[in-house]
Amino acid sequence: MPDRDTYTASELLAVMSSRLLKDGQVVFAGVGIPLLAATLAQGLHCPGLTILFEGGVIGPMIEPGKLPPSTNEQRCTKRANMVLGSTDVLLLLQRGYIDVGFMGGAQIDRHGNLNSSFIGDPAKPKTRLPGTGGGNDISSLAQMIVAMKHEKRRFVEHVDFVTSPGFLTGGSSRRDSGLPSGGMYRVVTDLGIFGFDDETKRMMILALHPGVTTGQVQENTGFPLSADPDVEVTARPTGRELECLRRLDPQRLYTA
Amino acid sequence: MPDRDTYTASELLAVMSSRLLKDGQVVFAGVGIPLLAATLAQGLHCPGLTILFEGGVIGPMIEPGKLPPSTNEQRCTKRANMVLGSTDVLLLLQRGYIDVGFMGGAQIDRHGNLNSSFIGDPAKPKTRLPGTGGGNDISSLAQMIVAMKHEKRRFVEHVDFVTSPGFLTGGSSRRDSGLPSGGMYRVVTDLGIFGFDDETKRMMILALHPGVTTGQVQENTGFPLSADPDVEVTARPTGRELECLRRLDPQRLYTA
Amino acid sequence: MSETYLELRRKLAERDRSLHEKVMSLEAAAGLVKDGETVGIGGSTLSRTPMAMIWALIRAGRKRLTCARSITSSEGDWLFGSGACDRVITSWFSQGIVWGISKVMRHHVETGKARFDEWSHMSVGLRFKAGAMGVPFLPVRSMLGSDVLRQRPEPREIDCPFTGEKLLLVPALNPDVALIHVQRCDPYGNAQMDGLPFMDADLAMAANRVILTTERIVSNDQIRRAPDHTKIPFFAVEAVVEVPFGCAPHECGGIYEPLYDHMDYYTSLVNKDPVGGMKEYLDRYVYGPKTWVEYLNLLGLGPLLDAALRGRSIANA
Amino acid sequence: MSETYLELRRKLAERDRSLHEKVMSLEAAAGLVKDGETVGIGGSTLSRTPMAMIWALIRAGRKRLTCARSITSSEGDWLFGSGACDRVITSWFSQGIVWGISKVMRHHVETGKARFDEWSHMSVGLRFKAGAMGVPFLPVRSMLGSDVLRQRPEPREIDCPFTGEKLLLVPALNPDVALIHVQRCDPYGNAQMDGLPFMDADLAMAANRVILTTERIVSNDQIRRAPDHTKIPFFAVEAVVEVPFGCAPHECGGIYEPLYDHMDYYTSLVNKDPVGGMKEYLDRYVYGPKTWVEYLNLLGLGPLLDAALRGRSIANA
Repeated sequence: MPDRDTYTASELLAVMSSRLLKDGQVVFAGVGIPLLAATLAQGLHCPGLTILFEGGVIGPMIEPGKLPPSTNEQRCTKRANMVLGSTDVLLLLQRGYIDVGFMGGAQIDRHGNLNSSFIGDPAKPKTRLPGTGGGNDISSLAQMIVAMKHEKRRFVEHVDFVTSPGFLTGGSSRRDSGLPSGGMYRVVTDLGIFGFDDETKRMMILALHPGVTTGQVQENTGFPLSADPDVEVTARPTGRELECLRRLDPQRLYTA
Repeated sequence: MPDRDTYTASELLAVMSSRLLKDGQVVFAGVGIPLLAATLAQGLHCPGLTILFEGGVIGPMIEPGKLPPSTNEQRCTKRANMVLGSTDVLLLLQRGYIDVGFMGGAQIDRHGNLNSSFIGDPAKPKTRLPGTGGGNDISSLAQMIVAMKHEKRRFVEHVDFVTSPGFLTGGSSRRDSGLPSGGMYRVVTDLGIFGFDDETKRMMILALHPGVTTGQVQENTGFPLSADPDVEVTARPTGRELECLRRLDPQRLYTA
Repeated sequence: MSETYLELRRKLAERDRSLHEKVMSLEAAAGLVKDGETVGIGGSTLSRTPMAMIWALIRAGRKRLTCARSITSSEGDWLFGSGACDRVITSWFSQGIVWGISKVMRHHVETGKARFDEWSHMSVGLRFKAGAMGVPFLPVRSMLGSDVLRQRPEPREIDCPFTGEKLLLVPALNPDVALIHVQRCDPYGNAQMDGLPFMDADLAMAANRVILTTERIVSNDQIRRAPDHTKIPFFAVEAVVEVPFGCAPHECGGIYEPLYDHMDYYTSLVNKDPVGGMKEYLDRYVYGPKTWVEYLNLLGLGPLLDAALRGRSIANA
Repeated sequence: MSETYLELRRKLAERDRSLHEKVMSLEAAAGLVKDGETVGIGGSTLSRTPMAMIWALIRAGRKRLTCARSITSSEGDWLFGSGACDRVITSWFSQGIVWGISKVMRHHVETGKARFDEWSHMSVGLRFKAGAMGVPFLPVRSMLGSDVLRQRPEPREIDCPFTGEKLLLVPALNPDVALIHVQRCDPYGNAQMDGLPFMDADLAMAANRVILTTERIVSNDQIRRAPDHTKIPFFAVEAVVEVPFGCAPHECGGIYEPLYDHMDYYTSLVNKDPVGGMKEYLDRYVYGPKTWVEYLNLLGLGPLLDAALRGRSIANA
């Protein structure tokens, strides 16, 4: 039996993200926590959830213990409903077939913009990161859920570089830039669940995980966060959720 | 043994057109005389000729006596090298993979424009014809060979409607319209072979079939044709050519 | 004016896109098409024409449809002649090259009873492709300079912002519904096609919903054994109808060739008298039989088996 | 300024596009790529990477190549580290998610030794697609508003002439040569791929010529039995090289998975010391062995058979 009282931060992330998915949705998922969370949701409350991969896969069957190392390898195609070109699968986002884009993030700012390209000045970068991959396309064209560790250096006022657009500079700036659809829907961290103000498009606390305080969240965030006075508290991961999750990733590749 | 001394006008068209094709060329062919001529050329002097069909076929094997009724049926795909989408096969023309577009024509004018859409005023047509099909695309994007019967009502000063562009109003008008490549290369009729003046882009006589006079051609043409004083005379169809052609179309579906 | 784009997305967003069974009868599927809608038709000329579905739409009394197809054959006669459709968007419209000009098409277009919007073949394809890609247009290098372009108010000529050269932009075409016939699909609508693919994959993704007819329904398990052969994903599909010989008297690649004798009979009947002949044909073959199988019976078992023999012989060559 | 288009067409027009055999050695094929050319690389991340061909290009001493690929993995390290390539056009560059950031990429980009032009994944694909279609650009709705776009001088923002909405136009990318690895092709270059197709068909048609490597050469007769599975036509192809395990240590769908242990060893070696470690690897694995089979021998028969076992188990599931 799994230990129901203790769980890792990654396990918490996976469980909390999985609960945001609804049955019948079509979800464009990255590997790691997003794929785990989507597969978990499929096994528990969303039997009719469809997963898509950037490599060009619709509706694969994820085998417990054999998680794909990236979305571009054949392991992702196992018993899928359809395999198609990687430009074509991204065009499904542009056409509007996808309900949710679901990815991890390295650095996010108060308007939900993500950076995976540069640390420091892009003209003379301290660190050149791997870049956008499909991230820019997904976040430009779909409602987004982002799952990431909550650390002050990751939650910054302004990202060094907007790789994947959230709400840009807030307000209507996203729409004005030519992105009329999609946008950041939820950010899930090991401390809580975050949304964005309808008008200002600034990040705000929607819910805190059990035992976490607003102060603790603010301490770990590089910009001021507003919170409703009656902010919700999430229900702790259930034994069934943890059990199912640990069956999917027995070697704890993504949930250590 | 076939009768080498008599042949139909269609047989003459097929043989004369086939001689214009060169080994190694990639030819986009319509059904009827173009397909017969291309297959004949393959069998005789162009073993390395590749035929493409508008339906989405590259390099099929045409079975004698089983000519396809259109380029959009499965009979066209028999033992082909590749079958692809009909937009995609036309895009090969746009990309520049095709040496020759080869079609029949119902009405042509002095600048090589073809009409297969309307007889009379398009706003109130006497006859609504079937339309362009791939003709407009092919003639916009490739060097063209057109095979057709030589009649005064088919060879007109100006076509009622430019369905498939030749040199439009002559001179540089084709290029100026946004069609920098391709253009009418040869018109083959039962009277002779015709080309277009480099500057004016007006049709002119390049060669006459055996026994045909310049006057006879002019009589059957609705606009003045220039001819070189030493216009060539084509060699009559050989027994081998006719034999091969009659094997391809034993029921004379296209060569009656 | 991104309303159009948001409106397109909204139409997909409100559909149930989960993996669920959607097998139904021809009649039920015909009920999913509304009068006045734009209908994209799969296949081309005599190939993979969704004839059974069109037959059912006519019987259901659909009116004022706009139909878009790469190349329009005798199904276009049926649609004009029955009054189900009063506008066709296509590059070519006649029963087939071997039968000459369609007098049914001529009668309706020349008398102004119906419209025939002519585009180049590639432009029809690129309009579907733009629709499938979720963009408002695609650039093309044909139609320029011709009267085909001069007749069309929709496209725009531009000077390329990169090269300065003249280009044509053709607008996306997103039909309300696409009718597509395939060799096989599963009950969810994952469709696999053999042979000539025509424009069907683009048409399916461009349309707001797809009605699939299929020679046979296979298990989802069979689809998952070769997912790289799936050409239309289930979430684009609204209905699945199993209709053997669903393209007759046209062909379905690898399974049967056209019923040429019936096509000869049909074209001579309607081209002799595009009004009376058409009525006679529709009464006898479309309104007369109570089921598609009864229609097939009128075509005759012998001709159907002969068409099947010819179809298989090509695939097995 | 349609010179560009005419120039593109001229390059295809002057090639021998007849159906002829073009089987040659890796070394001969490497001789077809010239210093300074733009090279499109097929596959994505660890999948269907034309590793043997890249290995041969490095051994042949190619310089100043610009390489374009959807997602760049360890083959990008090889190309930067060997000095064969000084510019990459891609959406993502690292050995793979599980190994973190490539220190070889970082070393070359941060010191200015090489360029990494970042585009969105879909934009790379649409640039190949525009190239394949023979148009100067395609419209897209991503990259807008982001710093990815701000870093790129090539695209153009426009107001859509149909809808007024803001759109991005990305320019066509027509590589001088494309390197593509497939499961099978015939001696003429008719190529059939299984599983994930990535952007390879568009890349092939966009490029001025294609060098195919293949797990096995099959007869033209076999190709003609299933022409609807052919994804690249022979007339786009300049060279065919038969190289079993031609993607190792990456994977080839349905035949073998990646050699993960070798990838672990490789990344730890080069990321510890992106200069010395890279040199050590190149000396040992690229310059050392005299043939691709000798290279495979260094990877080890056991790991290759294990990778093959894993690859087949997925396809047979």
